[in-house]
Amino acid sequence: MTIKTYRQALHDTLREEMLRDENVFLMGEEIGVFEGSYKITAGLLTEFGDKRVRDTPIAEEGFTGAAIGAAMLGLRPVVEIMTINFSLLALDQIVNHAAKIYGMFGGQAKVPLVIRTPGGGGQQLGATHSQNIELYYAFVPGMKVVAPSTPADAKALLLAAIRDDDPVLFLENLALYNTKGDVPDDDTPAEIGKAKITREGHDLTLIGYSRMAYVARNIAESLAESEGLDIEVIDLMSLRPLDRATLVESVKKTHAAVVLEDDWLTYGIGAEIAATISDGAFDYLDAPVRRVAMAEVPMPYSKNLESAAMPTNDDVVNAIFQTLEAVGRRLKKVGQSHD
Amino acid sequence: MTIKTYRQALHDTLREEMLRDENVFLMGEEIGVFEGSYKITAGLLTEFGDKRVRDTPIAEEGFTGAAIGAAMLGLRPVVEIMTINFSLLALDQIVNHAAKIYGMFGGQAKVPLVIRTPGGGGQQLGATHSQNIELYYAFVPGMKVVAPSTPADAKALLLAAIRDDDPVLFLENLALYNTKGDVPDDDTPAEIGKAKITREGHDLTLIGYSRMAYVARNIAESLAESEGLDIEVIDLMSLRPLDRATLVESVKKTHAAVVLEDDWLTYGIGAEIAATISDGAFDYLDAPVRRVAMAEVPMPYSKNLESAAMPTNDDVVNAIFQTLEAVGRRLKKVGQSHD
Amino acid sequence: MTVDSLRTAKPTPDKAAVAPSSTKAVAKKAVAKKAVAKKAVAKKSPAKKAVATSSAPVKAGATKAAARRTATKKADSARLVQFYRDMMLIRRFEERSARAYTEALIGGYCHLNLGEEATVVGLMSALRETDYLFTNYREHGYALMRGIHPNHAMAELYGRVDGVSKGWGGSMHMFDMTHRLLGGYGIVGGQLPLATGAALAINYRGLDEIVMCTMGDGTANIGAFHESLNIAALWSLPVVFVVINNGLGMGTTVAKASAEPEIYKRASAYAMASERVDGLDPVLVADAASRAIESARAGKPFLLEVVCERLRGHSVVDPAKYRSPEEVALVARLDPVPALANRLVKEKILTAAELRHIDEEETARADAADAFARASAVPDVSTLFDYNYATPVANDSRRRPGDPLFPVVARYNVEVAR
Amino acid sequence: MTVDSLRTAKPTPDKAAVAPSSTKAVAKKAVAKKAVAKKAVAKKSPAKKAVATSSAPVKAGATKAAARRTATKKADSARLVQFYRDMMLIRRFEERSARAYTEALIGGYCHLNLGEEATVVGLMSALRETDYLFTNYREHGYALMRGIHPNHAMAELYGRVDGVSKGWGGSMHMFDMTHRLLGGYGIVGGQLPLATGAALAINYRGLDEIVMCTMGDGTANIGAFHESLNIAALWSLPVVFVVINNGLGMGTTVAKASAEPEIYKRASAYAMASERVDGLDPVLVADAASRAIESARAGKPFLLEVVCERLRGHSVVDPAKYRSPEEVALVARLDPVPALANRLVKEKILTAAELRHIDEEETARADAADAFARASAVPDVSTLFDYNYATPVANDSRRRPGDPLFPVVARYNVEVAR
Ligand SMILES: Cc1ncc(C[n+]2csc(CCOP(=O)(O)OP(=O)(O)O)c2C)c(N)n1
Ligand SMILES: Cc1ncc(C[n+]2csc(CCOP(=O)(O)OP(=O)(O)O)c2C)c(N)n1
Ligand SMILES: [Mg+2]
Ligand SMILES: [Mg+2]
Repeated sequence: MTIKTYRQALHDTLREEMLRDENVFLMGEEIGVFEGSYKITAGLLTEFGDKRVRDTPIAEEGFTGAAIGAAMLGLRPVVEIMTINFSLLALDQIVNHAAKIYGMFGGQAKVPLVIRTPGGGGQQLGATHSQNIELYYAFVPGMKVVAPSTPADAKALLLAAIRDDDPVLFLENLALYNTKGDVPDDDTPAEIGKAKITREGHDLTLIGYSRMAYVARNIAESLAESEGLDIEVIDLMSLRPLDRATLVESVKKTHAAVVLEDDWLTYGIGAEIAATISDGAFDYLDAPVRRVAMAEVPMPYSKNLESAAMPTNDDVVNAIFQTLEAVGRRLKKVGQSHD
Repeated sequence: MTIKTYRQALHDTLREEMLRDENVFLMGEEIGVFEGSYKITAGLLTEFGDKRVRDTPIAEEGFTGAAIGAAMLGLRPVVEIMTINFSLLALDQIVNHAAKIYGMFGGQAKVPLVIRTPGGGGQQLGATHSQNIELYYAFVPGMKVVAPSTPADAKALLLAAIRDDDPVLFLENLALYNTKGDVPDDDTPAEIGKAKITREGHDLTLIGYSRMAYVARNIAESLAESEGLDIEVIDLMSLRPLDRATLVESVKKTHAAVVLEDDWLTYGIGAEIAATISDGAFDYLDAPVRRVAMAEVPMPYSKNLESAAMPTNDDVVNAIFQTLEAVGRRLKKVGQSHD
Repeated sequence: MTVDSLRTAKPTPDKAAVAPSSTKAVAKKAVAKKAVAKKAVAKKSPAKKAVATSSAPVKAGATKAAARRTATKKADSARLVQFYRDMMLIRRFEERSARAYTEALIGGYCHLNLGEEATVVGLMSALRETDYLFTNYREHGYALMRGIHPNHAMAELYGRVDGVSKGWGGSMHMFDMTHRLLGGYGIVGGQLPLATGAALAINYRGLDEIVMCTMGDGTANIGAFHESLNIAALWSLPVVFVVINNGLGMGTTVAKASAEPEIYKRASAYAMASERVDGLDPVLVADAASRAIESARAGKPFLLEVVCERLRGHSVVDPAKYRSPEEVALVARLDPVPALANRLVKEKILTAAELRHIDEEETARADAADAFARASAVPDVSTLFDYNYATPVANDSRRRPGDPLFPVVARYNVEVAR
Repeated sequence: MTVDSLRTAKPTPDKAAVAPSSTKAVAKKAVAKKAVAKKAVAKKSPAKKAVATSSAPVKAGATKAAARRTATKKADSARLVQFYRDMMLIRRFEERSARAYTEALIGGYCHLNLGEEATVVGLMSALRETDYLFTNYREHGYALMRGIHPNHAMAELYGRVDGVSKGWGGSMHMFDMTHRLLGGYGIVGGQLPLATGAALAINYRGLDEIVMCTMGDGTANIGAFHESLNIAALWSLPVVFVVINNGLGMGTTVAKASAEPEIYKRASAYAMASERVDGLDPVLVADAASRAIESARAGKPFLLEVVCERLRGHSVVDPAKYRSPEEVALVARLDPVPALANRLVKEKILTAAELRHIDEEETARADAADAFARASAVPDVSTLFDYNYATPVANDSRRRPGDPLFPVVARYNVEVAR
């Protein structure tokens, strides 16, 4: 175990995989000379040279498609798309090509491709640079979509993604890059398609992925301390495939659920989570599944408007309290009367 | 009232709007000389000339973006994207530009744009030409997304879309083009953002949009006849904004719901419908909201595999029966015993 | 559209002069008019100049030269015969597909190579077995020429398990790793970035292979064209981009789609070599393709434009009403298959009877393909989820549309009063 | 990267010769090395030749000519002074923004025009008030030159209600319909199709306006560039595409991104006229822009490449470590602002004191803008949903992140035992 940032865990894993397998190489805008917009690839050009660390022109469709083609011939490209917003320009190549090639040709060609890209928001980047559109990938058969929230998971899921023979969208998050945690030294990949219970509890199931899984853990811990609440936290880890069983089993125990997401509420990732729980745990759920998500506006630049559009910790805590109240589990420490 | 096909209703409405307002013009691939891939624009080039009916190069991003730019200066372009599959290539222009411009610039420029495009499936067009990805637009603040299922609604919603000052994705459907129905002669636009109860009933709420709203009506009628069932049918009409109230009010009355969709189940449009009903009608719902949707595979070409991947009428009927049984409303005419 | 404008963006006079004898008069007429309408500059292409040296005649003793000429002539004749046989196969295969479509044995979209046979056989003859091909939805002939058995190509059209793509791809998506046909793509321009990437993989591994990537004229206006050619040139990738200019993208002429209608000239935006060739003559096509491939193999990607004709509608269901009767007649006269037949007879390489024999053989192959395909099984519904993922993972969805997500629980056992 | 390679894709020697005196020696040296490294062909641009005639001296009687020369000289001097004043405003405004960023008054990304002032003022001086501008995220200077008050530009950077985009856009998204600045776009290449469409609207209405669309060198490699230029040329739209070639897209050089590093040459792929000009001299830029605009106004879209320098990092937070100290020093010596100051003094148009005075005035305007912006209100949270739709509709979402979709119902009134 070593304590590392999420950024460092990504960097080190890329490096180790490049050392392990010379079919692994990196492509993307500004990943070499500039060392990456968010410095994940710092130093790798110097170490591996420009064949293994390839700076590309600004041409998301072209270079992502090129990575797909290279993968069809057995290389294992790891593409960086600077932020997920720009991936819209490569969407046809990803959805209509990477995700289709294996099935459409009857299983004759594999596409062992990883696309790393950060989502984000909350940094005053404005409407076109503050979107969380992982939904666009999670929706598509043929894709795998993973979204780690800790440095350790970043490593384990990146190992799994690189060694997997299918196209994997690997979702990072601007706000997580500097977060720290223990990272195992051995290289055991995570199992794609599995959610993780990161905190066991009985009072309510709190669900998130990427940044919101991090937020969920922190809030659960602090409510345990301040309110004596016993919240179960699930980190989805994998958006496609989606681990429905883990969600449903948890809610069968807790009888209540709150879903946190950094994307827009209507049709967002949380809709499927809520629908899944409402179906699979129908007879166990004591209150509607509550969703906490972005306001549905093009993200404004102005700080106070941006803050108003993004879920805050208070929003999450309120949603938890309201849900608990709705199911009749009044908070012991909370003084107010609700009858 | 005149009986027309869905195709003819679209054609006539385009023509009438072009006659009414000379700022309205058409752009797209093969809409002029070729008369449209699906012949919606047949004859319009001859009537209006190539300034008003503009054939474009194969450049979805370029011509869709050009339509957005023209709309910013006050024209009212109606773009045809040959099928919704190709719209992926224009997605950045639609999501990051059309949908953002009004908000991102503080309300200074409107984008009165209509993008007409058919979804489909079931015609052996293979994996890249059989997708229903209206979700990609319905998810985006700033967009409006409408999806008529009858010739009359096609007219009323197209009128509304063309006269609206925001970008509207107007979803058509290959399988509906030849369907017929009464179309009012006057030009009263529909109200965008409103769902429509197309059949009143008490036993169960059956929900669909586009082709699946058509399927829903037919099945409800035939079950009324064959089984004496009294099913309420909701045609969503508008995917964004979504009319949650109509859905919830209906289910408060029927206590059961089945959602039909031609897209993939996981994260599909139906997820939000199910989540919404499970939330808003929580205390009224007697069984989980059932979803009937495409199998989650890249659509195979082979007819029998394609059929196996697409929802059939039998699938819908079974889902309805199973849901009714789950809530204890056994079918009077159905002989089997279920205890 | 008039006959005049039809071949505006077509080969320069010197190229057209070698057109098959039976169509010469027409071709010449069309070309002459064209030459007036538009200054022909194709022959100034630097790439062509560079290539000229490599095809310069070898100087040697007179007798040796004569012997060599005889040998060359024999080889040339054999080559022409093979081209004819191949073109005939494509012709009969495509006609058979068109018929099968009307019999509802084929579904979806179905785009044929009718009229483009000389282009197809010329291009494919220049590839090594180890080279790769990426192409679009109009690929039946390419599949056959890559060595895929007509039976397996037809079975794919019929959506059967013996199809090259096991019935999953259909007309637009033939694929065969063994024969290095890497698809068959239905999204206009979609194959370009992929082909560029395959060339990158070859370059990465230091192999001697190349990638050929074909596309239509209409495809030269889409963003992926620009991004792919730039990347290929920038990184010196072993790829030949081929624009099959059949004058139309569905119903849209080149002049109405491309601000520079001489598409090969677009290569200059990437400092890439390029050339335009008459696609009605398989020999010219094959030679031009060889030059382009040689260039790519040396790390210099190439843009080759092949000018040919689409004999029928865009797809089998398109009646092509947007074409004038004159245009349809002209195109019919330009048909490369009878043209080559006439040439073979005129040059006394084959007799009429031999031609007929070839036709019968290839027709028989197309018919056999039909029989084979009809007999082949449709994929079993149980295989619907067989290609979800190459690496299986937990919680993959295998739900049929009618299946509930979770087992349905009957909650009450009462009959509801309505 | 060496100094040699730095200006490889830069103006030809004759252009560089008119560079400001203080930097001449350096520029010459760089240019000489460059000329060896790469054959300079820019001056052969047909567009430039065509333009030469229009700027030919007028023949007339000697005294009249002399008077005219004096008048011209006065006008030229006034123009230079105005350019200087404008460049000074941009310079001081950008320095003020950079400072404000470190004070956390500005958030998000912030890209400055430092080093590109001559380009900005030259281009903008050539537009009519009724012409439109579409540009990218590096647009502060453009906004000022379009006539937007520095106060409102700065207020936008600070995210305040008095910002040109009411605080919704920020640094990357300035917009003002009145001054016909149609944005400010953050997606590389996103503005190109839009600008093309605006030109289509002008054409549709038969108006005499044109659209200018600026972009960076790195942007010339994205698909939208190709699609937009093709459409504009095909439809003869009144639009000038301007590539601001500052040698870098973030940290990537032109040579590493563009297979044809002389970007203006790409216009030939669309049979479009084009030209390259030295962006360190506002007069050359203005004249070239005028020629390009004239062409566009006549229905011939134009591609203009302006070669300049980015004085700092890509954005205010980029330390630009990928630049060598030599390169940084060279770029500093090429700074167009002191260069123009020197020229004004040398040509005796302004005294050092007058220069200082201008500087003080423009610094004061930048400071005033800061004061104004600080004083401006932040948008009220209640306005969050004000720009959801231009046409209000039923069921529009106005939910804050913490709001439930439906009223929360307390279902039980018991305390749960745990
Ligand atoms: C991105 C995209 N847009 C539109 C289409 C519909 N489409 C299919 S083929 C075609 C015309 C292509 O013309 P060309 O490139 O000249 O090839 P050809 O069919 O003539 O061989 C079009 C517009 C598509 N498949 N993909
Ligand atoms: C589609 C897209 N890809 C990547 C980016 C990230 N990005 C922002 S600016 C930039 C470099 C642009 O370079 P250039 O066009 O030369 O303009 P400059 O910044 O030099 O003015 C990049 C890659 C983006 N904003 N949009
Ligand atoms: Mg074509
Ligand atoms: Mg630049």
